[in-house]
Amino acid sequence: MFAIVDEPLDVGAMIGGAQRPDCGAIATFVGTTRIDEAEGASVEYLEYEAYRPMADRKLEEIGAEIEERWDVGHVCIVHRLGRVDPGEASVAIVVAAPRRGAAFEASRYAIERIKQVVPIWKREVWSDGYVWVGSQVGTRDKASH
Amino acid sequence: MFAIVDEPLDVGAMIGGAQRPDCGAIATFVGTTRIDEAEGASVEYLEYEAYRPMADRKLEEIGAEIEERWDVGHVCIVHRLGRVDPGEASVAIVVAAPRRGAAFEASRYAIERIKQVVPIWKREVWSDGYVWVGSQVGTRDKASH
Amino acid sequence: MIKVLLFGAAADRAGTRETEIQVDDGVTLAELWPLLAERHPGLAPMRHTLAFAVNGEYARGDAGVSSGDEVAVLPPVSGG
Amino acid sequence: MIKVLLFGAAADRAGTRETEIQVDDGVTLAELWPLLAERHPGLAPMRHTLAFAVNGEYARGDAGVSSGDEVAVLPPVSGG
Repeated sequence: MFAIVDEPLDVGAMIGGAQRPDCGAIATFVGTTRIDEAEGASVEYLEYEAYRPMADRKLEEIGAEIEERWDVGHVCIVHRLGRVDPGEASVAIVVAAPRRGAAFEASRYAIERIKQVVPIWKREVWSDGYVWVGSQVGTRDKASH
Repeated sequence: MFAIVDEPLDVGAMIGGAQRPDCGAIATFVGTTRIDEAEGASVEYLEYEAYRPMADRKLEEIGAEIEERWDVGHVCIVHRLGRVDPGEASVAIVVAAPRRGAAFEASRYAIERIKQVVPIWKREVWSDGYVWVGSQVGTRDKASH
Repeated sequence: MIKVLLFGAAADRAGTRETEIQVDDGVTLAELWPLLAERHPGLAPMRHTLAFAVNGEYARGDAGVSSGDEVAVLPPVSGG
Repeated sequence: MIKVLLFGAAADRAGTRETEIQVDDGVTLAELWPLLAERHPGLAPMRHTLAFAVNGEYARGDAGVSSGDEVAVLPPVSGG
């Protein structure tokens, strides 16, 4: 239910695995690589790395936090590492719950927590260099802003 | 992008169709048949009917409302009619947006609006009779509550 | 002649999904209702829960209907 | 001997993903830092942005580390 993988994500299969007769709602969030553009340059792909197994454990902790806070039947979070091309999914969160309010809130909570506590980092590889997101460290001129 | 169908929903394909290089987030909501239980009886399946083509048009209007209110790249809503068994999907909403806040808000808005304005009705078929949800009309003793 | 479509619980209580009513042109939905409720008495207790559409768009009781129009009797929607 | 792992921008600025530092038992993370920054001067300007983990759990500067521990240098996370 919580995994860090090197392959493309199969979100359809994750949703299939969340369909349960005791739940009426499945909220899903998928983060995808967006081509950002600035001053004639653009993002060509993202590259993710993780500190494992701490990252795996933090995903599980987020799952436990969700089960404490909301009435949910199923939580599945998968994060991809390595190169993720434009439009491809880097993270997928699937929450099934008896009622939709809990499913929506929990899926949103999951992505916000991932961005706070899970030791995963992404590098934007631009046409004119790269930048580590959040650190502004890299080889682009703009990275030193 | 907006459809009312008689077959099972392929949510994976809907999400695949929403992956775009100008969007970084896809929020999805799937409504599924939940087995409710009360006084020794339980829901066996749901059955949906629609007033078409008004229902198709209302789905499209919800899509237009979303595009007015949020910065989104893709909105797809599919509702199934007929019998929907426990765990199966009756409705799927997929919203891709450059940023996740808009995707989450718009997908939530879509399901709330569907429940307000789209002329679709569901009948819960219980082990001891049926009830039209929202009207409390049916053949169950509890339906007259 | 006005075509009247009934859905969900309304079709259930009326015992039919479709009927036709002869009216004078310019009659309102509010004026149409008693004719329908008289023909299908099971509908009468649902009145306060129902919405109506004329030619596929929600309409209020003061909306006029004319021969050839399609009126839909809509119980509280419950999609999703 | 303490194993130090570096990630993301920190690995980039240090020019390595892993190093080892000899310390006295009971030294704190805050005391470990100057040794690391001296060895990898590119890290120094990142100090205020970094978090640390000891044996896979977030730890503050006053956390003690001992021989055999694994310290991770964590730039602001950016998953998702």
